[in-house]
Amino acid sequence: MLEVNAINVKYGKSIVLQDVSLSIQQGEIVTILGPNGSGKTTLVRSIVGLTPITSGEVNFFGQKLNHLKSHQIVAKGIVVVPEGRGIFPKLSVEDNLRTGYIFLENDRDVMLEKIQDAYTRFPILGQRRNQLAGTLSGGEQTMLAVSRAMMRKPKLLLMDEPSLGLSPKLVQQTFNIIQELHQAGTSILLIEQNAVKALAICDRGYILQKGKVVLNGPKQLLISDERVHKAYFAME
Amino acid sequence: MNTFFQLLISALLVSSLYTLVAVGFTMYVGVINLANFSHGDTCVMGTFLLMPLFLFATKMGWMTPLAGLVIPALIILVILVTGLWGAGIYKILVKPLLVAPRLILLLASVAAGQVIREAIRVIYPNGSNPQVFPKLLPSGGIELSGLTLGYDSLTIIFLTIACIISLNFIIQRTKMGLAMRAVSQNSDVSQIMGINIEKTIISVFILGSALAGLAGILNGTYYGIAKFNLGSNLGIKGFSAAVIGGLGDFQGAIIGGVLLGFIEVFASAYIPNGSQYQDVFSFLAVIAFLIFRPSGILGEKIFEKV
Amino acid sequence: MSKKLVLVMLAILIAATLVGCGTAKPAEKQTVKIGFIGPLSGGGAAVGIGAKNSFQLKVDEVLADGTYPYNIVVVYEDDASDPATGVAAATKIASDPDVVAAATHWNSPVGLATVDIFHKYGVAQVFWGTIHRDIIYGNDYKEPVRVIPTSEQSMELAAEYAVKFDRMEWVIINDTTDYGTKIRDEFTTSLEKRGGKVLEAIGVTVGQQDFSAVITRVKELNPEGIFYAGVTTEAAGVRIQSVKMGLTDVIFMGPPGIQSDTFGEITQADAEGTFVSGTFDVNSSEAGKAFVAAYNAKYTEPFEQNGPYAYDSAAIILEALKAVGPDRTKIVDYILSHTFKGVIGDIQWDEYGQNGVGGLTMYVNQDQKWVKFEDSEYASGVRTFPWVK
Amino acid sequence: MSHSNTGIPNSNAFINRIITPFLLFVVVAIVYAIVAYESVVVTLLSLVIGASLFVGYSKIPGLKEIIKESIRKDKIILLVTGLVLAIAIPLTLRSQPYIIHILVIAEISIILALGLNFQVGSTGIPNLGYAAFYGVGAYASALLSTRLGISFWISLLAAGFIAALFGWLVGLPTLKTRSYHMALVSIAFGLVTYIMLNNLAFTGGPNGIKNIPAPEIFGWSLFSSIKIFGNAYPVQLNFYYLVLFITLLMVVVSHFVYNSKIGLFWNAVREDEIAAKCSGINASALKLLSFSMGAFLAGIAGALYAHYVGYISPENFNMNTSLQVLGMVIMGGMDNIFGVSIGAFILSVAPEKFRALADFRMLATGLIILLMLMFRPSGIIKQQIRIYATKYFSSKKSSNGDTNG
Amino acid sequence: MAEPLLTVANLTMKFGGLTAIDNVSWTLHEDEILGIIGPNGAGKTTVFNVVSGLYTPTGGEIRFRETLINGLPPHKIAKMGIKRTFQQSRLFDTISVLDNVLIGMATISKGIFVNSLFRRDLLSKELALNIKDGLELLHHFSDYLAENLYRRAGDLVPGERRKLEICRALASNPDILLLDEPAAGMDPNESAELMDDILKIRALKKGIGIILIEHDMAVVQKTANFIVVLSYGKEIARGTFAEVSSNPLVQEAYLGSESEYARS
Repeated sequence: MLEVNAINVKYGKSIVLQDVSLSIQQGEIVTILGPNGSGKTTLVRSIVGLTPITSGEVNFFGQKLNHLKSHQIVAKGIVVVPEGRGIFPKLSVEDNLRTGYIFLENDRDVMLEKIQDAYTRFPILGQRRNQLAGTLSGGEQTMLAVSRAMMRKPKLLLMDEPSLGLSPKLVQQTFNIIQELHQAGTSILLIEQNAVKALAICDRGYILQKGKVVLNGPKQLLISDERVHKAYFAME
Repeated sequence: MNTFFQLLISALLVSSLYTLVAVGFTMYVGVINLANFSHGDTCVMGTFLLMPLFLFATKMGWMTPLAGLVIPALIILVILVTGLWGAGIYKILVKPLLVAPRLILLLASVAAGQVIREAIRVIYPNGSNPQVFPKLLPSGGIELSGLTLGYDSLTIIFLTIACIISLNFIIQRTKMGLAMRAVSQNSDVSQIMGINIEKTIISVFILGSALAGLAGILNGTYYGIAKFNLGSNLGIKGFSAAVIGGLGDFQGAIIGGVLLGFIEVFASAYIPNGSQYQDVFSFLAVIAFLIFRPSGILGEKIFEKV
Repeated sequence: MSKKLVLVMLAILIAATLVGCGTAKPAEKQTVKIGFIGPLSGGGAAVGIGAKNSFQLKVDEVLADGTYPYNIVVVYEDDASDPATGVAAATKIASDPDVVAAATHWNSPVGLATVDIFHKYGVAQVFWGTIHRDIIYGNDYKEPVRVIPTSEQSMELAAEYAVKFDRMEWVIINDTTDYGTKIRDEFTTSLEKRGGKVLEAIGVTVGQQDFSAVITRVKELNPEGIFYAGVTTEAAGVRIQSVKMGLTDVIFMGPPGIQSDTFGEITQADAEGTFVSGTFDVNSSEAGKAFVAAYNAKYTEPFEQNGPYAYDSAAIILEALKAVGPDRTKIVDYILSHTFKGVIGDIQWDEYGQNGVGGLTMYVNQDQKWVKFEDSEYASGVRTFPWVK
Repeated sequence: MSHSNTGIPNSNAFINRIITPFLLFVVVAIVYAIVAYESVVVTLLSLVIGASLFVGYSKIPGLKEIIKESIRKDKIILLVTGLVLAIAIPLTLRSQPYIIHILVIAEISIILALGLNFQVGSTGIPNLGYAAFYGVGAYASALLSTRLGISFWISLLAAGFIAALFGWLVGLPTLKTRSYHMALVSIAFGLVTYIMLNNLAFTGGPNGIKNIPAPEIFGWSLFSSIKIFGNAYPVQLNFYYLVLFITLLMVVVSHFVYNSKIGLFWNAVREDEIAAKCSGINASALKLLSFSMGAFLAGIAGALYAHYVGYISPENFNMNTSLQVLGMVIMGGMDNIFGVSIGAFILSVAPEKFRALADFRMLATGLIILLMLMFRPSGIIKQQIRIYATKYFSSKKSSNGDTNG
Repeated sequence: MAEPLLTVANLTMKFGGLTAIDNVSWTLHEDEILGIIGPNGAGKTTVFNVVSGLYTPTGGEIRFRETLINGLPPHKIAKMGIKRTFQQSRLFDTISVLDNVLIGMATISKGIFVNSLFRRDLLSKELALNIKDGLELLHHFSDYLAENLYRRAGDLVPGERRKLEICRALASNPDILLLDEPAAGMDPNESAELMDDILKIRALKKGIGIILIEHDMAVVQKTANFIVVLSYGKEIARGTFAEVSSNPLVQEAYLGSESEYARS
């Protein structure tokens, strides 16, 4: 469904992404692993049009996304959970959830229903619906970010380091949610540093290093690869 | 006691005008972090747009039978025009300079203010002279135990409150308002949520400038006089109010505007020989705020990000 | 390297000669320049342009029959009411050897700044608009003379009327410009000389819009009269707001600075019965009426208060030039030692060069127009003052 | 020095030889034509020629490098001839004191703009109330010499130091503020100073101070004109040379400061205050120094203006003045001493040249600044990379033969 | 053992209600490289911000040799000999490579102002010396930088930026160097180069103590003598790399539970 063809991205004179290609099929969880600064976040940003692409193409269901504005791209059904969760700290929890829906569709009843769904899934959010989102704890913020992303049934969910800065318990919870979403039929592109977790749930993966895809393949291949092992599991 | 209430009303009036200006200022800072120093001159543009339109309407003889309809229509027309002007300023001046250092943009807005001001003076017949602003509101008022409440004052205060309430409604309850609030907090994430950021910024400019236009009209109505160079003072005061309230914070701007109005009126009334130092008081208040509470009344203390 | 230096020098020499060729101007005997400086841009432009037109009107009238012995070119320069710009303009005019005399300035700070320059070049400087005493009395120069009466004379008249109406306790509201403070001081002096009393002088700033605090203070003082020392915009604001706040039983008076029809237009009904100790009433003489007719036939902009003075300034300069020829010193001496007939009456200088007559007139506002008090329906008893209880 | 030409390739020798004289010729001709001719046509024509040359300079590939190179080579010749011209040209303008007056004002503006450049350009402090420093200097000097009879030379220095002290005081509260807040504080200070000058009794209120004495050199007043070969030269010329001397001094001082560590550290504070602090730079002290240095120059400029014109009033030092000086800095190119001087020159001559536009003058000035900001925000001459003389590298590279240090 | 260079005792840093560093203690000795690791958000960078004086700690003390440096302004701490780099490199972008290094030598001697006007010979001597040292330093780390002295720092590629930042920090011969994730965004080759560089620093500057915040375990493993692991502002383990990496608490916090990977 999503195809990224040999994109290049430059900031000023420095090259951030170099000939990056990847694809996701319907119903897959694909993970992109890479150390800090390897260009993962830039990749997400270029897919949704926040960072201009110097060359190459991004296609979604065969449609070219390159010259569309971000809001037009997400309207096609790509939903993003941005890095650092990206909730609006000075909006209430409920307003945060609204932002997930209202700018794409305009059906009040559906929205209310979806908000209710979110509260059912995470009752804590329901309790804090009128609180400013900035006052939530890290885990609650993740719940909020995920719920916000789910406000509209995404065709493709892009998650940029959802486990960042969370306690192990919360990380586990987050990955459970991801799996749940996947089982509900959502295609997911998961960008992670936490290789163990990500590889545990993904179907396929790409390894990004210094703006280049250095390795890609099904999860078993990645897990058994020496380089991956060395880079991510050096602790053992 | 009587004089106190009289001063209170004046303070409310001055506050109303400052608030209307400050709200626009603060909204610009909120969405694109721009202190638009031409904002005060946009107010004066509103003033100077209404006058010829009013004369024209009078000449055409629309005023006598339909004043109650024509005047609001004219006001709305002017507000629309200044609103569009705001959109134009964004498109032509602000947007191309968004990539440049903020100082450049700041100076550009200062220069734009000067251009508006001088253009008004040059284009408007006899523009250097004080102009008679037409009486839009009925004169007279309610007498309350020796205290006169002019209809015009009441209308201005009422209109301001109405504007603030409806603006608050727009910002808090509507989709556009949600978009504005979201963009002011995180423009990247806003885009990802499907917000058309350009449209949102333009609507902020339209809203802010429309309010400025209204402020200009109300200013003219209340004082009965219009002069081309009132804008620089109005702009600086509006900005000061926005800073006192906490730049970027909508409710802060209201509090800041009210506070500044009250400081001005009461300081010059109760401090001996205060009137000629009126501006000194308000600026000292602003400086004090900036030193002791730089984030304003409502702004939170921000830890410097490293 | 020395070669290069030579080349460079050569280049400059060529540049200088090329450019320098044009600088020599053949002087034409018949043509004489006279100067005019006033605020042609900025906040005071309306007055400046009115004065400029009046000045040009007189020049045109004098030259019209072709008998005037010189060709006259008027050099108009803008001072923008700004001393720095005024100094440049004055330097430009005074240092031009073809200029024999000039009529200058509306704003006192500009006049104070340029009076030395004209003195340095020995050029006669006829003031058509500034009121500051020191411009004439603060130096022993012969060059500056002033057609317009000083504010002292004007305030004497104001104080006379205050006594006449038996209003002895006044509050002055003044703006903090040179004009406002000067008028404040002089009205105080004149009033106190006649046994009156200034309860308090309250300063306001130009551009201020809200006067409620000031008016509240005035109410506390409970004066018999308010004197506004400043110009139209703020005066109108003070008047409107004081009526609004119920201060209706006091007399309201101002200096020539508010003698503009705009005052009546802005304050409308509130203007009724207010006074201005104003400038010459052009309509009081045949010559004056002729001036008004001629001016209005030619220009659309109003000539404002200072038009007649600028008109007479032109007359003085042209008469002196005709009498003694284009010689700066002689013109200065001639002007100072003669009496001139102008629309404002017979202009006579005191020993410093200040005109003694200027047709000072007290005006009252009647139906939003300034009307000479003697001719008004108030004087004839048809109307009673709104401030009389 | 004599064999410095040995390295130039033959093909470029000719161009290299004539390019500096040619450039100088063009620039001098244009500037002279603009300044000395009182004709809108000449002014506009020269402006158009100048602008198109400038565009050509920046657009034609390679030209920039050639010119830059030859300017660098002939720096000393250019400086010497520039100085000779600055001294000689006004002598040809004997009959036009007005033009000399404009030049004096232009010189004073250069000092002013250099001071603001320290703050806005080098240190990145947005100061929109700079005229306050100018005013404080002018008033200080004027009051000292009229009330206390202190000689010009002492009051000139005193004006600089009083303004610097004032700058330091204004700087203190702005240390804690940033960007817009800093801009607002500076506006507020500028306006408060203006109001105080207007309302206080000892400053002469709105009427200002008059009869400020002219400077005297060994008992000879600069208000008296010089006679050479029976030709009387206008008094403006005396001031021209006095101010020229002080301006050059200030340019040199600015140059030294800019090229010392102080200038470098100012840049560091401008670029990233936190990184600067963590590099061991006392950012607060440097900002205060920048405020004081800028104010010092403004104070000197103010004193010169006061004693030149002989009369000052608060109107000379209002918000408009602040914006005008800021315009000079932006137009010339921030953080570039040469550029800022050019900007100051242009923006102080231009309004006089646009006298013909009368009422549209302010509008035109505003438009020019606006267009400049939109199309060339870096100014006429961009901020340059500091280049250090080769002698500093001598110990490292000796193979290239540039060991003439 | 010699006296410690830097002693951090019971350090606590609270922002409003949030505790970013919670009662952390450790010491750094001469010639030692201390690694601070931990998951994102563990408070590592905050430690640097407190040590370098950007934040005043809310509790505990920091001693440089014998001197208490709590709450001293950053420039004073830097001058005492504690220099740092930043996670997101903070170079002075519009000025040249060489100037960045010269700023790193930041010393304003008394009387510089007077000297800059009247004793320029003194300054030029100093400058010559500084440039010589700066060049040498640049050559040690990157020939590219040494050959492009007049390039704007903003135009450099990230790798060179990081090197320049290290050079800037080293320019004044600090006693302590704080490196905040120097390997971020580097590929294995570059990280390897970086490890060499870090070791080079130690060889070059006798007695220097280095504190290293790093995610790249290879770098930490190879360079750090001693490691402190932070999680949620608290220290959860300390010791050599081997000791730390075998600590189950660390694995839990850092990698998530190991069992899961085995299971899949």
